[in-house]
Amino acid sequence: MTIEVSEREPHADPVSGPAAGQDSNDILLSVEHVSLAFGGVKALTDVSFDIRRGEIRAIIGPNGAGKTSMLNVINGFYHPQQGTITYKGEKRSQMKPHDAAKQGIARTFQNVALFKQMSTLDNIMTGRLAKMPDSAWNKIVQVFAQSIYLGPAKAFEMKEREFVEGIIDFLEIQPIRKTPVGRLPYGLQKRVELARALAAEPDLLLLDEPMAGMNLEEKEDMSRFILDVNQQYGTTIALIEHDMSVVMDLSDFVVVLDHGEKISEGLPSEVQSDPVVLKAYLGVG
Amino acid sequence: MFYRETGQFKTSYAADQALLPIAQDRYALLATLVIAFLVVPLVANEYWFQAVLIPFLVFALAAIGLNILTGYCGQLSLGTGGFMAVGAYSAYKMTTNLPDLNIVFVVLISGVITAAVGILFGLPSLRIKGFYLAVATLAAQFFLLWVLNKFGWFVNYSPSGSIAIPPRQVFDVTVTSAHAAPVARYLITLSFVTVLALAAKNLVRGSIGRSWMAIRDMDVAAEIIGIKPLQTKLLAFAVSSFYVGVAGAMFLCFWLGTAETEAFDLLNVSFPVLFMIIIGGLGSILGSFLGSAFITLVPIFLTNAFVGGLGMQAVTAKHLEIIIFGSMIIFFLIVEPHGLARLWQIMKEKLRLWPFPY
Amino acid sequence: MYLKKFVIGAMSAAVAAGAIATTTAMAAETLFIPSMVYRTGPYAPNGVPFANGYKDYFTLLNLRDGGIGGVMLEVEECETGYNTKVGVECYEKLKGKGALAFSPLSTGITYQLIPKASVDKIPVFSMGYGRTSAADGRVFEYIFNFPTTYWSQASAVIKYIGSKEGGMENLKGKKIAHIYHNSAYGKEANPTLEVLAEKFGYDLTLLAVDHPGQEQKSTWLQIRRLKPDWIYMSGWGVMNQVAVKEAASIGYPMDRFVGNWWSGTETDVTPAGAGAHGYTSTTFHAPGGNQALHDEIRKVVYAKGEGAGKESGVGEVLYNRGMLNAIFISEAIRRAQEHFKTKNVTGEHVRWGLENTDMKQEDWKKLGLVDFIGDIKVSCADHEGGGQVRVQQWDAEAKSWNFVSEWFTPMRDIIRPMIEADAAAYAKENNITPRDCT
Amino acid sequence: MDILYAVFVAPFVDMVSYPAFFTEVVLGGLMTGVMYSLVALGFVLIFKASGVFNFSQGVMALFAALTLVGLMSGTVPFALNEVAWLAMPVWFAILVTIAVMIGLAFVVEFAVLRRLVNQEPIILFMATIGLAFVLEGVGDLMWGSNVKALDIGIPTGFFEISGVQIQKFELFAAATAAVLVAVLAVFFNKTKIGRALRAVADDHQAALSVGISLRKIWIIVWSVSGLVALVAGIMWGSKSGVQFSLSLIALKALPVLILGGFTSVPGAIVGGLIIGVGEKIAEIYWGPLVGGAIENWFAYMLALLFLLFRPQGLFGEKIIERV
Repeated sequence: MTIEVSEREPHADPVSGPAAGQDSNDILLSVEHVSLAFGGVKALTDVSFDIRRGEIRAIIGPNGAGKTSMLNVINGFYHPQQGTITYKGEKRSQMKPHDAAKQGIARTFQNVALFKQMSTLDNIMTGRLAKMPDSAWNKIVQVFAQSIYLGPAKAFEMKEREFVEGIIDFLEIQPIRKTPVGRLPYGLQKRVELARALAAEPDLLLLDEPMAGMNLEEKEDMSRFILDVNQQYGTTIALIEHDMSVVMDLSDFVVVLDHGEKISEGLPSEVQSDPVVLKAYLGVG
Repeated sequence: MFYRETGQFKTSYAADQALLPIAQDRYALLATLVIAFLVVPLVANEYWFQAVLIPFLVFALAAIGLNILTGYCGQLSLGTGGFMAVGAYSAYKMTTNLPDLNIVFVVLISGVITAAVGILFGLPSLRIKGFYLAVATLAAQFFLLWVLNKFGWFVNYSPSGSIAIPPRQVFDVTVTSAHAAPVARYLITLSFVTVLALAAKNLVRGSIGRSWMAIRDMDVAAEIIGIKPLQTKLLAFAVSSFYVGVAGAMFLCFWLGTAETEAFDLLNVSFPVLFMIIIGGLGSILGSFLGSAFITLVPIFLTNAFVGGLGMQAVTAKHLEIIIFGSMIIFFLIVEPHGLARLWQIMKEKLRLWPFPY
Repeated sequence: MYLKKFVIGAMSAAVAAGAIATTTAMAAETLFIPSMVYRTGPYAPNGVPFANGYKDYFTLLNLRDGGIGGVMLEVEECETGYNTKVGVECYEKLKGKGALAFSPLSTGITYQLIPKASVDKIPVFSMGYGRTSAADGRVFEYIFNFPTTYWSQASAVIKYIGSKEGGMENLKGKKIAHIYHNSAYGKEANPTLEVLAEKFGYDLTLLAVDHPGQEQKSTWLQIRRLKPDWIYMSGWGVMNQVAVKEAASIGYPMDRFVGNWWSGTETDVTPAGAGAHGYTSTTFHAPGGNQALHDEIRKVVYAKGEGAGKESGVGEVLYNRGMLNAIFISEAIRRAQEHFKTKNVTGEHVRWGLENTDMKQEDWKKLGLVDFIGDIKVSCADHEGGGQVRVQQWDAEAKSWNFVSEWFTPMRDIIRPMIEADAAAYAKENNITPRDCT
Repeated sequence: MDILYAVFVAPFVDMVSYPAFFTEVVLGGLMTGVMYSLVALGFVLIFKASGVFNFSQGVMALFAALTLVGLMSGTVPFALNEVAWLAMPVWFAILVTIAVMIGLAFVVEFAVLRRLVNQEPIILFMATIGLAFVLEGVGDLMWGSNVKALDIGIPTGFFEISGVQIQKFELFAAATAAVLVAVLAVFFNKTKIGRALRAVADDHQAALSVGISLRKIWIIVWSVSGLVALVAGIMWGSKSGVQFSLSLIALKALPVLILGGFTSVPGAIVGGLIIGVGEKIAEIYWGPLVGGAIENWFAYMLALLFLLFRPQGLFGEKIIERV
């Protein structure tokens, strides 16, 4: 359950930095005074920021800063004790992850969460499930249609397959179509996971350390894909990343978390020179 | 050498998505069906129909049902016996109270009724997982059997509490009860199983099947990418129970003809069917058949080999049979934990390369 | 990989071997008698002695008088483990070898065979078990359950209790509990007991015990509170042993605890030791192994080492029952041979033989059995044969069962209408037209 | 209306108006619960230490009891004829049986577990079922399938305290269970091996990294649960005689397991007591309304009810989901 702690207009909020004054339909998602705790442990304290349509937003911070928790709050996996999330102009109180997905929030995970026993193709196809109507009645109809297969079900399947093939080409993973993802190297798994997220045609794409454990050229590839996604599909992206250089190249705007609190935000260049940030990162980045 | 896909180029996604992408497999399936429908009826005798083939088919269908729930959706269930009983008793009530309803519909409706019951007992699966769920499904097993055994209405108040299916016809051919020719009962069972098995195969490779497998492989991730967990699980329970229910109805109508609740108890049905899908292969329709073959036929063959073949004492044979059967289960699990279906796959992959392994 | 190859090989070998074995040729010029037994599984303790008695008697006939009417007997055992499915498999297998008569030895299997019997023209002889209403020979032409049935037995038990209470009129107001195995078999007696309760005014309590019946605490707590004057039990397997033990441990008077004829064997009372002393049960044949026939079996069969079990087992309650079962079948065969003037009789002939069973004490005496069982007369309409029921009591010191009552004739006047009603219902449901027996 | 009364009022009226009987029901339930716990313990030990749901536990109990009786009566394995001078005194027979169970643990580890390391739990579960078949067959062949009376001198009979009947046998059973649990507690908390076992239970990787051999652990834990199986076998065996059906007591332990949690020894005890009392009260006060014999499924329904509120069982470790 959520308690309203702020009656103020989000963009009148001084802490939203440059975002302030932007007209509100330019803002895709705004996080207001979110606090999250597990038992006694505080994961997030009074964090607020906006994500504007079409930008690439980086969330950075040392380990245990609460970055992943932030993403989990955004896509409804964790429910904050305080604060609100406003997505596409509507305030959201409780929300189930699958509803978030239905409303166009897709994500990848810090440690890959693919469906190990399924093939690459099937994994990406599951991404399409978010787009399907899931009323109980529709499901029952589907059961009959799909068990007969021929006819509408087949046509539909083919349509989906074509769309997914588009993504497969885009991410250059044609050769591993039929391979069970369990057998793929880590880097490729990350890519498949991205593909699965893209299959949902998201408005907001949350990437949790998309380049963790990758070598240089894999990182370059991944960076390219992220930029392409952002430019070609105009998808808004919020990503968590440790590698500062990557962050500097990719992101339009950066939020810095430390010990669950927002210590700074701004353009990459500004953040880089912010003494608070340097202090937090002392010896880290 | 003979089993190659080289030269078979897929020109459309449809071809690539087909039931059996490789030509040889299609021919193999076709051949199997031809043999099953045309050759077997000519050569098999009553013993083979009644003691080997029909039970094999009935349990194969039940195994498919459980495999949908456990193998594809990852929900472990030990309630199979209870659900089969529901199917059988529904069929009995319908045939005796609505004599004009065609047996084919009786069997299918029995499945639908069972599906409804299945949904009901699937509800706990939202919160309960793994072995806890498995043992929870035992509640269904015991409760259902108790109800069917306790209330006379289900057995039309026969004092003995056991049910007997009256003779019924399809196209003027008697297919139920002892009055039906074994071959007739075999053929109708085979038809049901063939159609429903194909349907199941289609279902599990479509979007619904994928949503099930997603839940199985990682339910948390599945929910985050937009799959409703409860709805998906309940759907699996419903479809699975439908298959199990139909199997139960066929168990009564086309195989044994009479039954009482003991016939469906834990050790007679629920466990064996679970063995079938594990030995045969979780998440494989073919595996359900292989598993059913293993569990229903191996004991029979062992006994016959010992008693008929080696002229052993019936009792000693039985003991040895139990021991060997148990060892075989362990042995197969060690050799290939993913079941006979995987073993079969490996053989096929070998065949593709044969005779030039590299 | 070799391992896997080996597995495939082994499996196909097993299948092949089995396949060959399953299609073994039919028996030669012998009388083929199938023997469905369960020497394994939860009920093996009961199955083994029965099977031995059954086998030994036929062995005796072969060794002593070269079979029946000069034709040797071939007895083949098939292990059912008391499992219905396996039983059906056995039936199909043995049927193919020209079986003359089946004794399924299990309620479940009997119910399986009832519809098949008339189709395959092989009589099913469920001696004192199976479907009670099969006693109506007009509907169940091929099914026989003489010498007597569960319903008759229940009525006989009420008679026995009446006699102990000093007259049926004294039953009024008496508390009788029926503890039954919660299955088709266990429930059989309930309708009879209810009908009789109305007639004689005792109040009846029905207590079901679920299979397997290892844990009966609540049942016996209920007994503790109810304090019934008499307990009647239709138990089976481990349920009996536990019940006897529990009764003993709560100090219930054992001589007022009456088991039915599947709850009155050495096995059932052994675990309770001295506690079981005085426990009674019904039976339709005498206990003990000191009849002339038993000596014959020891002399002819066991002396030659042809015995099916241990010699000490000869004369156990269930051994005698198996032996009796074999006697009825062999006598039916003999009768059929004489009537149809052929040595190699068929199932239909044997059916006639069974239906014309009419054995008085002198006939039994010829077989070497004195005061072993009441007179039996089966007829076209009556497949129950009007057998009588007697009560035996366990003597824990002597470790033996002994008769403690006279033969009771069941209340046919009450039972028969019930039987005919149920048979008629069955006939209607399976559109059978009862044959005319007049 | 009458129905509502019969269901919601009458039973309670009954309970208070016959307190002596009610006490007897509760006591009876507790005692039965103890008997269930004895079986459940074996499951818990193995599951806790190796994550294996050992379905053969029931058959192990049967096998142990068979061996014990066989040794006591001096039966020659497989030949099945009794030789007087082979008959062992109780205490010695028990020792030998324990040795046999430990031997079994070695065999199981060597023939099964070692070859199925880090397989899916369900595969291991299946393997134990295979094992159950083998043990069942071997047991029958070795010792014969007739019912054997088992009497190791456990007191029988009863005494009454103000109209409440108390069975000596059950008191003995309760005492045994208490001792067993105490011993296990000491074993797990005080001994080096015990601590090692707990370490494994908590975190396999960690345990391995500090150099605890998984195989050794398995052998030990299977031996211990073999011992527990023996105790359960003796208790149930003296109730019903030693026979095949003994193996079915496993089914009685399952609801106890889910209720108490697969991983908790106290859970097995408390769960057993709850199930025992619950099913007895239900059977006696509500059973008659629907014709009785409800306790079998009631036990599972009761467990299911608990699960809906605590999916990991009463004492099981909390399940935390994260991505």
